[in-house]
Amino acid sequence: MQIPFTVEARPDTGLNNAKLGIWLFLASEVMLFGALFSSYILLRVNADVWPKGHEILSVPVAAFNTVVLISSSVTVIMAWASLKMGSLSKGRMYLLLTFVLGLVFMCVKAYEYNHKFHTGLFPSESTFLAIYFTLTGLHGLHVLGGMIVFAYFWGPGSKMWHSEPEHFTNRIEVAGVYWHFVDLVWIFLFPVLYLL
Amino acid sequence: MGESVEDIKKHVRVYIGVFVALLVLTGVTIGVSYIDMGHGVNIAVAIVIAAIKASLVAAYFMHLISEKKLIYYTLILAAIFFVGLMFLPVGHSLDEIRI
Amino acid sequence: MSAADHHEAHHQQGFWRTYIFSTDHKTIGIQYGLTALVFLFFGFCLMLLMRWQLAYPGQPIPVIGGLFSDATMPGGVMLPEFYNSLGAMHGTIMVFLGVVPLAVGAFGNFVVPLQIGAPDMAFPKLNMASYWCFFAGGVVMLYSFTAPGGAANSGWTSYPPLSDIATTGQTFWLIGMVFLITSSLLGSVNFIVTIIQLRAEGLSYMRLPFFVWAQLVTAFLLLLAFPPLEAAGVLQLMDRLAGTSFFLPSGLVVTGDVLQVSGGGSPLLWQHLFWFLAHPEVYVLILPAMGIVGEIIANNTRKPLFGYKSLVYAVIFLGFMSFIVWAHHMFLTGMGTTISAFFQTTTMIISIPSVIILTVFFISLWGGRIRFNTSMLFALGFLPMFGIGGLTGLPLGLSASDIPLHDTYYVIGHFHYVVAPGTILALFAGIYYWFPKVTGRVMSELWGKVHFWGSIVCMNFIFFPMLIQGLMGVSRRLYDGGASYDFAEPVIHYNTMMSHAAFALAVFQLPFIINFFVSIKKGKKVDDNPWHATTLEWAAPSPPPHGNFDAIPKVYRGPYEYSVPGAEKDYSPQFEAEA
Amino acid sequence: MEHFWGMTEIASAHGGDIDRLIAYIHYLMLALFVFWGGFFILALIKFRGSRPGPADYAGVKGKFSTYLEVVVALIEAVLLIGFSIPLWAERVNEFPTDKANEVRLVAEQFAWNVHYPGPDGVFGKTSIDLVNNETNPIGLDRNDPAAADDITTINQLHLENNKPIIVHLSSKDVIHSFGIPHMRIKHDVIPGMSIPVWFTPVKTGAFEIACAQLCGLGHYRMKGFVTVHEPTEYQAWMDEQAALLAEEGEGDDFWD
Ligand code: HEA
Ligand code: HEA
Ligand code: CUA
Ligand SMILES: [Cu+2]
Repeated sequence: MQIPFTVEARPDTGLNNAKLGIWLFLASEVMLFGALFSSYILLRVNADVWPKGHEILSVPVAAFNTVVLISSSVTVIMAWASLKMGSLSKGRMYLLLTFVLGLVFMCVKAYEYNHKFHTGLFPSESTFLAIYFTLTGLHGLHVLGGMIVFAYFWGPGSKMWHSEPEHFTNRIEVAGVYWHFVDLVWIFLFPVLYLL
Repeated sequence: MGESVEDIKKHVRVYIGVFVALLVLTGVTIGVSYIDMGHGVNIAVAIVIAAIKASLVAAYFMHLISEKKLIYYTLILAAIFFVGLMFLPVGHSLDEIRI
Repeated sequence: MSAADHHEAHHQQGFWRTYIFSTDHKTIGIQYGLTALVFLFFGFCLMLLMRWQLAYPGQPIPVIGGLFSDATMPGGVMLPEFYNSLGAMHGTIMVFLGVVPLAVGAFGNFVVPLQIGAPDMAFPKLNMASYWCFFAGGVVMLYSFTAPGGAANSGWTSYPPLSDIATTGQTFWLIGMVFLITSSLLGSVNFIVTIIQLRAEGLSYMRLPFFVWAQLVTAFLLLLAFPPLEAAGVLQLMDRLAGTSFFLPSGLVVTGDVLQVSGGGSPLLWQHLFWFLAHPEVYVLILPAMGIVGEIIANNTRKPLFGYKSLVYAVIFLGFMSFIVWAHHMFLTGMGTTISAFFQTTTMIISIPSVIILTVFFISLWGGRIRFNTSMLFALGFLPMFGIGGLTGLPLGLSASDIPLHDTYYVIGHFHYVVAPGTILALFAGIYYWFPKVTGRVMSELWGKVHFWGSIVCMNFIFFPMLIQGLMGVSRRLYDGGASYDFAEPVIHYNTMMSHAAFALAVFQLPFIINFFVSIKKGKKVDDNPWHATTLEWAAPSPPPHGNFDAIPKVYRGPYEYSVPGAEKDYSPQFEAEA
Repeated sequence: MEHFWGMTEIASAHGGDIDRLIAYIHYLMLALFVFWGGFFILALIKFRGSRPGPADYAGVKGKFSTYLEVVVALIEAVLLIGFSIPLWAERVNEFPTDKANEVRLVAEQFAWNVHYPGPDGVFGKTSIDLVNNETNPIGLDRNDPAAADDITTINQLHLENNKPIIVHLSSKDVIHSFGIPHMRIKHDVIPGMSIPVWFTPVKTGAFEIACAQLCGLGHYRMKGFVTVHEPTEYQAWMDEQAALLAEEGEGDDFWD
């Protein structure tokens, strides 16, 4: 038994299953982060005092992390493009690079958290810190998820290339779409938490 | 998408361009945040820049610009409910019973 | 797809892969179904305990009471804390572990791919993951009964600050919910993709059986409404575990001590996020039920549904509107005129598509040749019961009339009419209707009818008095059922009668349970299309094999072509070419 | 001022309006139920399977059901715009500030603390640091001059007949809901907020406050008592309380 349209696109929708699936998933992610952003707004509007992010957090570190994440978005799309052009080795190299950039991001994040904890800034300290840790923590989990996916496609998952190159390329594209979304969330988190 | 290698190479150049744009915009956000233009304006500027960056990512990296209608419909639906989500809690806290 | 052919090699799969970690939508559907029925039964038992306490406040429960620990029922007498746990868990289990998994997980999984002529769901592994997430969530919820202080006891709505300061059970509740939400998200992505992508040739959107439409809209509701609750759940977990105060305002004094938190949070934030999910959620409970009823009515009146198109548009509109009515649960939380006017208006608007749907069903009866078999009886029973439930939603939906009715038994009566004699009856109808597809055998008609009449009569004796008590102003979630209030005097005696009806209801479930299990082995064998139905699932063998159809069917016409003038049979299946 | 079937007697000025709205909706519900119920039963009998002849493929013709739906929508619109929205606006916008008595109600697990401003009409300051469950449940600061004459009771709300009352609702711990069925009044009491609610009692006698929101294990017994007095009696009660206060209090140090 074969499930139709796993690789090729269904003519009337122009999409394959995974493509539609990932976008639906992202629609639900929009609602998840949307709810958190709206909580942020509600809490902030009702708060008597609200610190400016850079009074508590380090903007340079976060700016560095922004660059890391944006770069990783480029590497993942390069991985897809390389596969499209038929080169598995280059594709895997870019996947590895993406993974490493994700790791760098997480390490920097860990450093930031650690620093906060050492200076006694815990989530329970204030609403600002509470929402900061919740949002970045949840975002971090998404990064972690992405890293696991890339590690898999770099390693055992890449065997698929030899039997079904097109399917494998699609998978990288889909994983990439997810990764860009994670990047996109960060693009909002950065100003909202660190700058405003 | 039956694109040729040439097409892909063209894409790659676009990606690099977007990358550079994103880096520049990141710099701009940070720079602008140190200029005090009034609280509201600062927020608005930062959100607008973030929205531009997000659109770039979505349009080019996520291939949204060449995506099928169905995906647009899904996203429009999510966007509508997202807007609802954004404004109504605030609406509520502004429309409290007062004497 | 030659490249993928080697995946196809039908290796013999072991017991574990076939029955436990199966990726076949039918097996997963059955797993969902059985698990959900067990939870439904469990939720039912919790309710029976509560009903005893309501009928005989403070009196020990005979026999069973002695089985409980002193932390819950010392000497067989229920403690108020335990009553609250039972209420919260009854609500949670019925909604999230009973009805949704049965309506969406079981019926959706089993029937939808068959009705659209697909070999399986679009993402079989995801489907399996979704079931196991659900299972894990269920286990966490059950395990929470053993937590110190018992299971969650802040209502199924878990309003903070009460839930923030509640016992450990609440943490389990939240973790369980995160699992259940994840399960629903995975499931809904899968359903939408399956319905959009895997429809058989010729099966255009306007030829989809109504049930599939209902499931599609339901899946969208789950997809977009659940994440806000997930967010809220995470925030509440943070409050409970990391000491934040998202939902705790400054300056709380709990039992005489100032609560040491940073404060600055908002209890209403939770309510907004919760109801943003939970209102669409109630339509998640009802839409699949309506889908089932639509199928069965068309089949047993032997004529097309009247106004199929208006039905479809009504369901889509209902789904859309259900996202912008949530604050009608919050009229009395300090809302000014503007916002309350908005939500009253949307609430009145959303009642219109429900009216349309019900009207369509009623009018569809006209001109039919109605077969009163068990599944049809349940489907017909659904109509007036949902009618009462829906109509009693109207006074709640206007903020002024909601003032005396809010949080009284009127609300309990309202929604039980929609979920219990409504949805539950429809789900029973579905079980009787699709049982032959799943097993190749039919259930006993006689015992089915006993089950039907017993259930519907008992349910009315339970729920109608609730409306009367509610009008009198009796609050919900009262450990003694309102016995300590003087104004409740005239209606309090109903409690005993309602509880007796609930116990009788339990007795009337026995024929069903026995019938169900006996028929699996001993039911009368029937052919592939025993009801002479038109939709695609009846083109597959019963039970359908791995891959569903012997040959992928093609679709030639709309879903309910019954009694077509000039046709030789009184049904023209979608999958049969023009004669 | 007829109360709707099945509801308690009405004891407030606006109760009649609420009941009228509830009655109208129920008539609409009843009409729909009877009409469709009749149709339903008729259809089941008329088109039972044992009757001769095939089913009718076309079914009902005509637009009757559409008209009916439009009528239902119109009636709902009338109820909404003509009744519910104005009634609600009256509740939340038209506070009779200058001619009303005022009282604070501070809910806690599981009691209603009542706080009258006393003869000066001004509520004394409260502070959570002063909260003492036995002696000063609402944390009233007796050093505040405005607080000196403030009267507090637990679970006993005394009201003056025919005089509007504004109740300021607040909570010390969790969400409660302040409901007096006879007064057709109910409102959630939300910690962190102070929400005003008003009504005019029009009937003397004893009524009950029922907590309507799950607030913990004692939710079921979180009952308060309302006594509506004629003005003279009310004044007498107030004086009595003031006397009690003077007797017990002996100045500020009592609260230290
Ligand atoms: C499946 C579940 C379901 C459904 C379908 C509905 C449907 C509706 N609900 Fe209900 N509701 C709940 C489940 C549901 N509800 C639950 C669980 C709660 C409580 C949650 C909690 O607090 O714990 C609740 C609470 C609730 C409230 C909050 C009450 C309060 O707390 O004060 C409100 C207020 O507006 C409301 C309104 C409505 C309305 C207007 C509809 C409308 O969609 C109904 C429209 C239907 C009709 C108008 C019927 C049409 C009838 C006919 C055409 C004639 C019929 C004739 C015959 C049958 C003969 N509901
Ligand atoms: C889908 C939702 C659902 C369903 C179906 C039910 C079904 C029932 N409920 Fe419940 N209920 C809620 C959702 C539901 N409830 C919610 C959300 C609350 C509010 C909780 C809160 O306050 O927080 C509530 C509260 C609630 C209360 C009020 C408690 C209080 O306020 O103090 C009462 C009181 O009588 C009650 C009774 C009943 C009864 C008698 C049924 C009956 O109709 C039960 C009928 C069920 C069946 C007939 C199922 C039988 C199934 C089987 C026997 C399975 C067979 C098994 C196999 C074949 C393996 N419910
Ligand atoms: Cu206070 Cu319930
Ligand atoms: Cu609702």
